[in-house]
Amino acid sequence: MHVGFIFLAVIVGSVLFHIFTPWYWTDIASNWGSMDDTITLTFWVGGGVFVAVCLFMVYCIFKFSYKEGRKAEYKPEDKKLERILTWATTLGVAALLAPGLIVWNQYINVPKNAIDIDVMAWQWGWQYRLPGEDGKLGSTKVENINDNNPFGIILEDINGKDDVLIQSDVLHLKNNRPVKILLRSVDVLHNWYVPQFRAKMDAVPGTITYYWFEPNKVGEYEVLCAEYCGVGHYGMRGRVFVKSEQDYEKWYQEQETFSDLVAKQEEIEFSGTKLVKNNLND
Amino acid sequence: MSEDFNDNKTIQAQSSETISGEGVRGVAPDKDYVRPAEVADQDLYHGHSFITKWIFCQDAKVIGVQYFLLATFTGIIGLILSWLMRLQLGFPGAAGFMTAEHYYQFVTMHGMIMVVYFLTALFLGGFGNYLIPLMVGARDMVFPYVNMVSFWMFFVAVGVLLASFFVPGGPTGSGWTLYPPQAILEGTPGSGMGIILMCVSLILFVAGFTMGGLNYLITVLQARTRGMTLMRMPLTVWGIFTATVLAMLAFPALLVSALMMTLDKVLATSFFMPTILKAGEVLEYGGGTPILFQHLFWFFGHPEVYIVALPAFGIVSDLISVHSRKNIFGYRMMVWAIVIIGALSFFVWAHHMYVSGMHPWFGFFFATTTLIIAVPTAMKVYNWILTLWKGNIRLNTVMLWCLGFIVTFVNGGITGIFLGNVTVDVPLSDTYFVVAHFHMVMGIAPLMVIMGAVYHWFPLVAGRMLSEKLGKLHFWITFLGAYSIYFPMHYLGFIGVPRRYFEMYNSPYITSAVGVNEFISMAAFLVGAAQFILIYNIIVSLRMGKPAGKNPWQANSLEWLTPTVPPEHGNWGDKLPVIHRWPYDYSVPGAKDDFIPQTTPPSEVAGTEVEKT
Amino acid sequence: MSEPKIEGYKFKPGYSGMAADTASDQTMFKGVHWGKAMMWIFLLSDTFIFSCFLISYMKGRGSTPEEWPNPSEVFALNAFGVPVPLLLIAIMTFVLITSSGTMALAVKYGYERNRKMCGWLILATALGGLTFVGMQAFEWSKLIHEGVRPWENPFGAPQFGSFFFMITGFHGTHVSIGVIFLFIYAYKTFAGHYDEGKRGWFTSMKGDYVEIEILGLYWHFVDLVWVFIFAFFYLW
Amino acid sequence: MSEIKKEQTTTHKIGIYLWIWGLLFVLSFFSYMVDWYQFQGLLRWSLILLFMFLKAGLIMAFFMHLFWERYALVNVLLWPMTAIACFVGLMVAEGKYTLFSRLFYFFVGGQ
Repeated sequence: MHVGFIFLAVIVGSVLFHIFTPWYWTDIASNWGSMDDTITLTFWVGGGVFVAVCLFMVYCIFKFSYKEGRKAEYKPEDKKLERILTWATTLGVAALLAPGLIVWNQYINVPKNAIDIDVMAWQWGWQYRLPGEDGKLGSTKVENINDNNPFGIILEDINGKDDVLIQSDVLHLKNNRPVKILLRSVDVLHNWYVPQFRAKMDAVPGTITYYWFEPNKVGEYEVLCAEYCGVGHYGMRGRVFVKSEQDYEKWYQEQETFSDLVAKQEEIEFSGTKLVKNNLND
Repeated sequence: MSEDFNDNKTIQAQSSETISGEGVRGVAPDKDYVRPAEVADQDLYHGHSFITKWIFCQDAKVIGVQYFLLATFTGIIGLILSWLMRLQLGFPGAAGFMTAEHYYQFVTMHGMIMVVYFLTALFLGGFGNYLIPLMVGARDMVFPYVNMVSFWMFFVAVGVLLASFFVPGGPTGSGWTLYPPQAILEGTPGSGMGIILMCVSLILFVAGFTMGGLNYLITVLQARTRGMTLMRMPLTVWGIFTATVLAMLAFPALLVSALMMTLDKVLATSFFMPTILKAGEVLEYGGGTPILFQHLFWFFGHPEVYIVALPAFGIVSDLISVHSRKNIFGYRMMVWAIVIIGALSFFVWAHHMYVSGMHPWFGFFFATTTLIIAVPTAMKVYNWILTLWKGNIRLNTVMLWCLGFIVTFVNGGITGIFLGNVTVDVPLSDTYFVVAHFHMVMGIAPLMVIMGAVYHWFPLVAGRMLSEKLGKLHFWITFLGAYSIYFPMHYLGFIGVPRRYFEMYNSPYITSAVGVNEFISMAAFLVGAAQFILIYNIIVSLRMGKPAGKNPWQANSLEWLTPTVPPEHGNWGDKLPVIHRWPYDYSVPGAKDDFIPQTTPPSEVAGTEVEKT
Repeated sequence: MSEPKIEGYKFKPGYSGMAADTASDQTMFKGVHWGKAMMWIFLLSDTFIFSCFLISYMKGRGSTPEEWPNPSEVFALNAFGVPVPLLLIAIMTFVLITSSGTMALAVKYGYERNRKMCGWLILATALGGLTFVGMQAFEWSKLIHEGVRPWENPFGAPQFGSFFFMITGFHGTHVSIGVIFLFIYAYKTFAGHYDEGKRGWFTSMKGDYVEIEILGLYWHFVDLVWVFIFAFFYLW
Repeated sequence: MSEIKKEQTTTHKIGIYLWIWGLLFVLSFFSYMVDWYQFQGLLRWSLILLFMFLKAGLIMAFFMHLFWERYALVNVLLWPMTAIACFVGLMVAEGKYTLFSRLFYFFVGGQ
């Protein structure tokens, strides 16, 4: 008998743990509430099935444990019961699948007004690039990356001239404005993941991947790398500030564009050569 | 040499040669009639020396035990690695030698060992070899020599795998998925010799396994005894058989991806390697696609999950049936479910890759196929618990493991629905939710079955019973411990704790999980230690266990009906058994005992109301 | 081969026959030798290996933005001063098909227990295979001479060389293994091992002409794979 | 080793092998001609695939005796090919998608 009670305790314990757990989702800060909803739905249906199946099992333990001389029922099949169970399961599964597919459709179709953000990952860090006035990002090439051109922007591309470069792992986002995260990696797989935004996607070297979300809560969030990328994986963090429109614009204006960078570097180079020349003259 | 063979044994006597099954006019058709044998009896090579009898042995039963022991040995290494990992996660810095490199190497080797070298080898190589010939009524596997080579290939593969611990740079630390590019680039531990040896070891394993797999398949398809139809095979055989089919068709993808990765590493080809900038320099690679590797790997990887799960399904069905003295409910549906799950497993692989940056539309396809698999799987669960219903359940150690399996499997199966459904997967993938899910469903649940199977079949292999007392202790510590490891772990995933973090406590919202991690680690140490109870139990029982005698569980299936226990080489003495019924005739109304072995002809149990044969 | 006679078993044709065979006891493939069934399943597994290679090639080629070399130019051969596209490949194809034909006949004569004829045909097959391997070696050395390497090539996408060497190399390995076995089997045939049922060296299984059919299956499979490689690698 | 009890003596007439042999030569010649005349586009693809499957089919059906085997064996061998077909189909789509995103983002600069 104690066997049944222990199993019962395990099931009741699981349910209680779920109800009283202090460890649960972080507060959502993006438009993907629908993801949480699908999870909740799956929890109700799945959790219900788990509890029902296990309770049935416990009942069987109590009711049908071994008695000398008692004979078990002999019933190889029950077509009707099996059919009912199959259809009920199919229905339940379809009910879980349908919302999933609908939300996925939203996930892969980016709204028109989304701001493109180039998230560049390497072992082990992040940096970001925002489009300039023209709203377009310039195209890039891994081979072009060097100290003077940290993003590998193709120089001939006019779209790239006014791109805003953020050479740090801190990104600022405008509240209530969708962003399309364009993920780029220069070495191995990475994944730009902010738990509060729910969404994620791998950055794959050799191609560009994307996803989108709309931050809707002002605040500071931590970026985690969610795809194993070597020994430094666990330390590959970043930060995101979601700001109101005013604050965001203020920050945005302060940032350096690609042409600024190029100009500055030319200046340094120029003065550098001058310096060398002066030294030679001495 | 000729006395080594039982040459040209005459075709066995027929149970009734005169009256055909068709029935002659005026004479009642003989219900006991079974068609004569199609093929001559197998002639076997009997070893005489110690070496041919116990080391390079061609007896499938010995090979099965060899597989079992070697797989258990590697499994213990995997267990120790998991202890070290949990030590770091629960109590960071407690082990001074633990660097991030070591941690990732341990994670990788733990995963690879447990999935491939422990579970796959144990279920198919161990249980498959031992049970298939016995359960289908064959004298041995059809190609005993090839079967022997299979084990020794596995032995070499394990050797190469373990050798990678001792090469410069250590074993690979790229995660058991071995994703390129990082698997072969600096910045990942063991990206030199480690990864090469890993690939070589996998290739050897696949080659060796193919040899064994061919044996299992042909034995089931072509070497069954008289009267043994496919629909009279125990579900254990069905599970192992289908899993072997999957292995034969899925391992090629692993072989190809391992080979291509080795070439990428050794010859600097660019199958999986795009242009890469490392430490300010562009490497010599260019133009490859890392996602191709992921597709190949998971085309193997997903069937691999079922390679582990299906034998467990099959074995647990038999154990539940025997120990609740009741036929398995819905046998036909169980068989079809196994076959359908096996077939579908080739169409779902990319549900491991929803957030990998593959073609976005694939999400629709793979979510749908994945959730379709949930239906036959759920049917199996229903049938297990319906088998308990109105049974006469012996709550012995074997049954406890089965009940533990049901709880953990249902739990893990349902979290599988979370992860298979594409949208739900997005926030949860690459977090501890995934870790908890797959450990529950393909770690703990199959392990429960393995333990149950050990307690169930030990009397057959050794001729002595295992201690029930120790068995129950072992079960409760393992079950409650393992459940309390993995159940709370799901909630770490909800918080958003990513997998494969060496250390994670400086994030503000993760700090709340420190307590959970300590608790999980403590439980992990306890559960790991509890496994040594089994080893102790086996060693003691081998010498001092209660003699089992023939058929201690009153089971129907053929493996208990050999003339000698433990069965000898050739299994069946002079005469192969003849099968008259399915293996689940328990508690048949009108029968004297509550079980009717498969070899009992209908005339001996006249007056019973047998529904299915 | 058409239905063997099995005592007490009635063969049915077509799909009802399939259902009956599957539902019957003892064997599912009625009258099929264990070794032959094993070879078939092995070839099925091998098909998946080659499929994975070809799929990888397809995906790799399909997703490289660099220009893929034109195979009919790369594999052209100068005959009498005129570059003929795919000349060597065409000859290799014909050689392999020829050897496949001789193998098929060898199997036929094997079943007719025509030891001499069978042996000579196996030998002819082996020589065909050897020629094929030789020509492949020639092709490899020609390409290597022109600067094609697994990691680069002068004509365009580096993956061209990688896939070429890997896939033809893997196929060539299959052919070479086949040739070795063909020579062994030719010897065993001439020595009469299959007529007298002599036991094998390692497996200690009794010899039987069915082994020639099993080897034949393997050899035809190698030919079959070449058909696909020819279509996808050289003609694409 | 299991020997089939009844000796199989039924073999096929030599004519059928020679016929298939000849056909294989002809088909190989045809597929070579596809390249020789440099057909392009859909025509090239359909011809290549047609000749390829015809040749593969003939080898399997007659040289490997599948035509004479019972359906149980034939079906066991052919059904797994659906998994391959699915894999091929999806990888064609994936290859195109990868190429598209590479061209789109790296060359066109369409962001």
